[in-house]
Amino acid sequence: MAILVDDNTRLLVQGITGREGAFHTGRMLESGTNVVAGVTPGKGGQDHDGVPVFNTVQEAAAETGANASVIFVPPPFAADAIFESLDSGMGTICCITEGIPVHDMMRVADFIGTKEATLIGPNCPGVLSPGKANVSIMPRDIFAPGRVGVVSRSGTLTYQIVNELTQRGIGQSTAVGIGGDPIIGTTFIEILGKFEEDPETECVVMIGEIGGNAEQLAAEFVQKEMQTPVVAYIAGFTAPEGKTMGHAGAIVSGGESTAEAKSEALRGAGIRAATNPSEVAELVSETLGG
Amino acid sequence: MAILVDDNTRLLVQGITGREGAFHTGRMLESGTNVVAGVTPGKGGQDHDGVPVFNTVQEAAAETGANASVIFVPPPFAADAIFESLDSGMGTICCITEGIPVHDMMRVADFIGTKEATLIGPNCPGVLSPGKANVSIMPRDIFAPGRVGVVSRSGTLTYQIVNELTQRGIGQSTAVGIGGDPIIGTTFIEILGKFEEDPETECVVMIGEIGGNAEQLAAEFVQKEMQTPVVAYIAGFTAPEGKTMGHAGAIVSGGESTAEAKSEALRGAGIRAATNPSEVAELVSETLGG
Amino acid sequence: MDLYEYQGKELLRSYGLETLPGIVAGTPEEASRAAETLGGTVAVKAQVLIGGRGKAGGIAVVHNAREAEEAAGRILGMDIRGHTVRRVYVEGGAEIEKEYYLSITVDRAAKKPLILFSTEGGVDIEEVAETKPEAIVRTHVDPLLGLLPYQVREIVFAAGLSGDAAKGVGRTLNHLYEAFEGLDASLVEINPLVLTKDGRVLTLDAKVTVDNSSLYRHEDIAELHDVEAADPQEQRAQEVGLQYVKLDGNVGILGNGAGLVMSTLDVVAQAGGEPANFCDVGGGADAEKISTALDIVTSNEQVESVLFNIFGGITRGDEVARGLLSAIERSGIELPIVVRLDGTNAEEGRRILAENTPENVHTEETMLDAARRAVELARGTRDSNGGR
Amino acid sequence: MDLYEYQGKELLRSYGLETLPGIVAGTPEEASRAAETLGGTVAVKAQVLIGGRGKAGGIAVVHNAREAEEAAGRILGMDIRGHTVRRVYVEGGAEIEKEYYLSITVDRAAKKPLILFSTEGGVDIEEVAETKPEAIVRTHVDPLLGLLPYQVREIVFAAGLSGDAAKGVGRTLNHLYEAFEGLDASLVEINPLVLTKDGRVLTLDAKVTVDNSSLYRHEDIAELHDVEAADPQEQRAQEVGLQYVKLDGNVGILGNGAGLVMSTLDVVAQAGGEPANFCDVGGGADAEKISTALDIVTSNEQVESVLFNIFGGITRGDEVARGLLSAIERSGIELPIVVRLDGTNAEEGRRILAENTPENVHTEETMLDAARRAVELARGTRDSNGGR
Repeated sequence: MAILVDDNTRLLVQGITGREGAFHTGRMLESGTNVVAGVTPGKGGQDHDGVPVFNTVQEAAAETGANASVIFVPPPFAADAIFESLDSGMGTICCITEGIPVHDMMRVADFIGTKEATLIGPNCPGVLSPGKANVSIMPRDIFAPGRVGVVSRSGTLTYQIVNELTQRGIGQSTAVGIGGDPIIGTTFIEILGKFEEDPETECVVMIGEIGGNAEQLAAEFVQKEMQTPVVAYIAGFTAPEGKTMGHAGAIVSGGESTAEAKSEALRGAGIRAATNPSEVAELVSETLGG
Repeated sequence: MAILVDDNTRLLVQGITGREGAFHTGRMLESGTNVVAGVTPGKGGQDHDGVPVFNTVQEAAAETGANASVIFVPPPFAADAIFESLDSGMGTICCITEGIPVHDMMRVADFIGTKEATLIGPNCPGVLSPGKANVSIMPRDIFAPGRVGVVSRSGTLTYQIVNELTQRGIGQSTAVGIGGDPIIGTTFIEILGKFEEDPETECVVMIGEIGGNAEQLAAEFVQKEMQTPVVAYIAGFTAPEGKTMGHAGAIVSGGESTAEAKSEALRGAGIRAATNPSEVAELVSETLGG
Repeated sequence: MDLYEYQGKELLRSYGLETLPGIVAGTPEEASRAAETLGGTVAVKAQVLIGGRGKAGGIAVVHNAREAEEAAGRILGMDIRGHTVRRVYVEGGAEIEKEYYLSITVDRAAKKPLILFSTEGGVDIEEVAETKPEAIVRTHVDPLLGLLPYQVREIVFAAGLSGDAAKGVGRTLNHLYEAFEGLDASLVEINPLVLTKDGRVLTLDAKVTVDNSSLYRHEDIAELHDVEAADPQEQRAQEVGLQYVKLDGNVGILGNGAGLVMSTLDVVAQAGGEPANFCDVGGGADAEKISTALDIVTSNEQVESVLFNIFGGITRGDEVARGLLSAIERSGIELPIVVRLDGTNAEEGRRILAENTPENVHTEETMLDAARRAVELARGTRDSNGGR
Repeated sequence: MDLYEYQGKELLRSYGLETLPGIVAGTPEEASRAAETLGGTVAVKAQVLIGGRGKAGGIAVVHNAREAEEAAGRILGMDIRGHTVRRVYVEGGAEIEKEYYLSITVDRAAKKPLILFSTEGGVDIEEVAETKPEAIVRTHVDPLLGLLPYQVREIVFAAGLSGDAAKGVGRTLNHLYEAFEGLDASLVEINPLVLTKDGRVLTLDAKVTVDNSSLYRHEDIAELHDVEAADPQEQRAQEVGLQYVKLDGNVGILGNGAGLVMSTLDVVAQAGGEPANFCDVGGGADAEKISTALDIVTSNEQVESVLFNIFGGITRGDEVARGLLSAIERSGIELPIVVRLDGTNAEEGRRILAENTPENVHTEETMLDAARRAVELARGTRDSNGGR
């Protein structure tokens, strides 16, 4: 097993003929992902890397039975693309697009609250279940199938940590990049809950950063609801207050959003928190070994 | 037992100091209904017939533990009043107000789809569970406690039929006036479903009229999902096409919305349909007797 | 509230929909001047609040001012399915490549706006729905989200449009949805929406119905209400807050509550009678209102008996009885009136009626008996009046 | 994107919020003229994109043009927490009865707009939140429904307002929510919102932050971007699409991905060093971009060593290595540079680096080792430079 995407995923790529969409579709196909359809309005009838292209998600879903989508369309059209995927019943929607207006995302988040679907992102690297499905822009070479779930707000930092895990011979069940924007479809808690229910996942790595209080809420959830051990890492201890550190969401705006406050909450909830990426792999190794 | 309102109902009246609200609050109190609070913005702190008045539903709910509301505010403010009740967690909301714009109600209906609450109306007489709670403008004298559920799109026609039932010694578990507007919070199906689950209700009377296809959908539901016998009556056989017959919702606009089409659907689903109000009581009597 | 084509088009234009230039005319001379102003081939179209004007000869395509004057002379004053033509709309011409159908209505079951689009335009859409349902694209709009770009694409692609047609129809869809919302419409219908040979997408006919309940926030539209178009009695009823609809029978009917009155009509029909009207007096026992209602119902010359069916709910039966007696006295009606009074305090009410009733007023205890009596009395009136 | 007070107020006025009359001035003379135009007592307020100007002496209340000129002369050019004052806002006076606090922000956890209102205005709201949390009314808005009338009533009644205050604050709330939505703001804050002795509710200070991601649909606001206000290097970084933030340490840091760079800063700090900056070069191994990034990082005179931490993800490690070498060569930097390259094709990348690296470039295999080395080298640079 795995979470969100696996052997049963029939993937649809929104924006398949764009530069990013085309490139990553190739990589997802190389990873053995079952990419069944692409959508680019006005390019219906073409095909891309052998994947049929449709004008609308509705049509693509009806023709191919797609059940998950990944979105590469530009920011002004991305919220609409999410609504389109929701309307056609996609169960997992990964929105890679960076730079979607926060007001657009508040509308999406409000609407999605009434639906069964899971939106990952936006501004995220996607979801990858090694050996099963790659619905992401993550480099599959650093992954290995295994029993550690990874959930992260950050891209390259995830690669860094996954790489350290793999180099130690520790494989992953699923890695989920939830994205660094202020408003994201799915936060730590929902993903932790899914890992908790996944019999294959024996340990979860949670990678947080400054900004917001998602890590605190996650700590509470781990303490109350989870049996599966969690190892955490928080980046941004040296970030100065009030400065944007790349991720729009990572603004230290209040006492709760500092790395110190987050680490404290994690430790208070009995979660092992590493002080650097290498230590994450060590702690996971210990956890699995013990 | 009963449905929607009963001995546990703690009722809040929105618009309690208005002409209609004040009058019917008195009547509901006389029926023994537990009216715990009233709301009229700007009149907080007063009391009405011994019922404390608050400025907001939020405050009223916090102070009195109200769990149901009935709305008498004028049409331009009624949709807002419904949202206010929803936001403060009212479980049953009866909107008596007539003349709410249909676009307002589409917004309400869209939003309420995501909530647990049940909205009855608007433009409806309300809900009455004889001997338990009267959350309505219906004349309680014609009701008697018993085992027949009544659900209707029409006001006085309901009184006519309830009266005939009571005169024959047949009491009612709950009578629900769902309202005659084009967009209503709750349609036949939801109420039929509640009656089906109510062990006290042994027979249901469904009173329909021309317009829309709610009766057809109800017929399908009765056939598929209900064990409890249903007796139906449809008004409007002599209504000419394209003319408004009082209820904004009762416009015969397509083949499905005629009384003939509705009766046919009911009979097709094996439901006994009376041809006049007196016959309803006769059929119920037969049903209960058999 | 239904709007005339020319009114609907003016409103839709303010939301960005494109139409042909047009001028309203109330006389043949005005029509002539309008045709001259517009130039070239023009259409002279009857303005009535009912469909089917084309078949009834209410539309003429003419080539100059003289012909326009002639056509207007013929069309003005025409009766189209009970509606008198008092204005024509003189509209410029266009070279038409293709006709579409487009509407937005309120879907009661889904509780959402429903868009219908078809490339089979300019014809009866209900016929298309029956014979070629796949030619109609149906799309529900979430009222809180509004019409989203992907939905416009779905409609346009599903209908197989491309190029100018796709762009123009897409733009029209967005504008029409804004109009539907902004006008609080219960229906906006464009049939046909046309693609011209030079690639424009134009609203050639427009039916706009605005939700009556919303008129308080659309004063400009409320002012468009055409009092002359309605039946004079229906108009009078509306003014005093009565719901009155004239029908073709001879039994006048009054009652309280739309459902009860509809049921009364049905019961009269079952008793072999023919209802002359629908009249809902609403709640309360206001003698004034009942009196006006009786006036309106009996002003219909076909009425031969009146059935007054009241279920006293909140209002007590005794009060209703007194109000009723006072109203009958005031209106001085001699036609037979059957009163059936039931509900709260009905016995007391019936006693009052029995003690004070004029000769032409009869009371019955049940709806069925009252209906039968009214039907009998209508026959009796006819018999005693001979061949009136 | 943060806006100056005067810009924010102008935008808020277009949404119906009421303010006092005011004029922007860039020189003492302009301030003098502004004070004369406005007449009476005026406030001369420093325009800076940071809070705390009052405590820093950036606001003066003066009684005539001469005093305004003097005050502006003092305030213009002032440094307020690293921001140079280049404009003042000269604003008319009002007799204040009461000060409130009002803001709308994006609540990340709730994923909804959050309104904060307090009758404890004109002071530090974070202090109020700590010492007197019950004095702040918090209300979430459903973004699809917008701010509803009942919510405005809830806020106004919960704050205990009545009369002019209730009406004025209610109106302000509605307008401010429209502004928050219409401007795609991530924050609109009025502190204080004041009730004047004559019963008006006025916006006395305004902080408006517009979501950068939405600027493509707000060209007018994007044009307000004050390039002069930013650090010149941060500005240059922004132009080429780099994320650069200057800090106070001596170890220059570059990396790909915000999370990885933040983590690198932390690891450097743990190794006893002090990061001189945050610099995210983003994806790809574009030599041009890396070269610019190196330029920017090393243009900071405090920098004594550079740590380049790359995790080759999609981009292969060998390509990154080549890009990096080319960039180092081009920028001709002599400071010690520690390169740590990992991820896809990292070994090949490290081999390329090892074969072609100039003397001042050192490679390390792990993040931790690289951080330690960079910290050591920074100390070494300082030692060899003596007391620079």
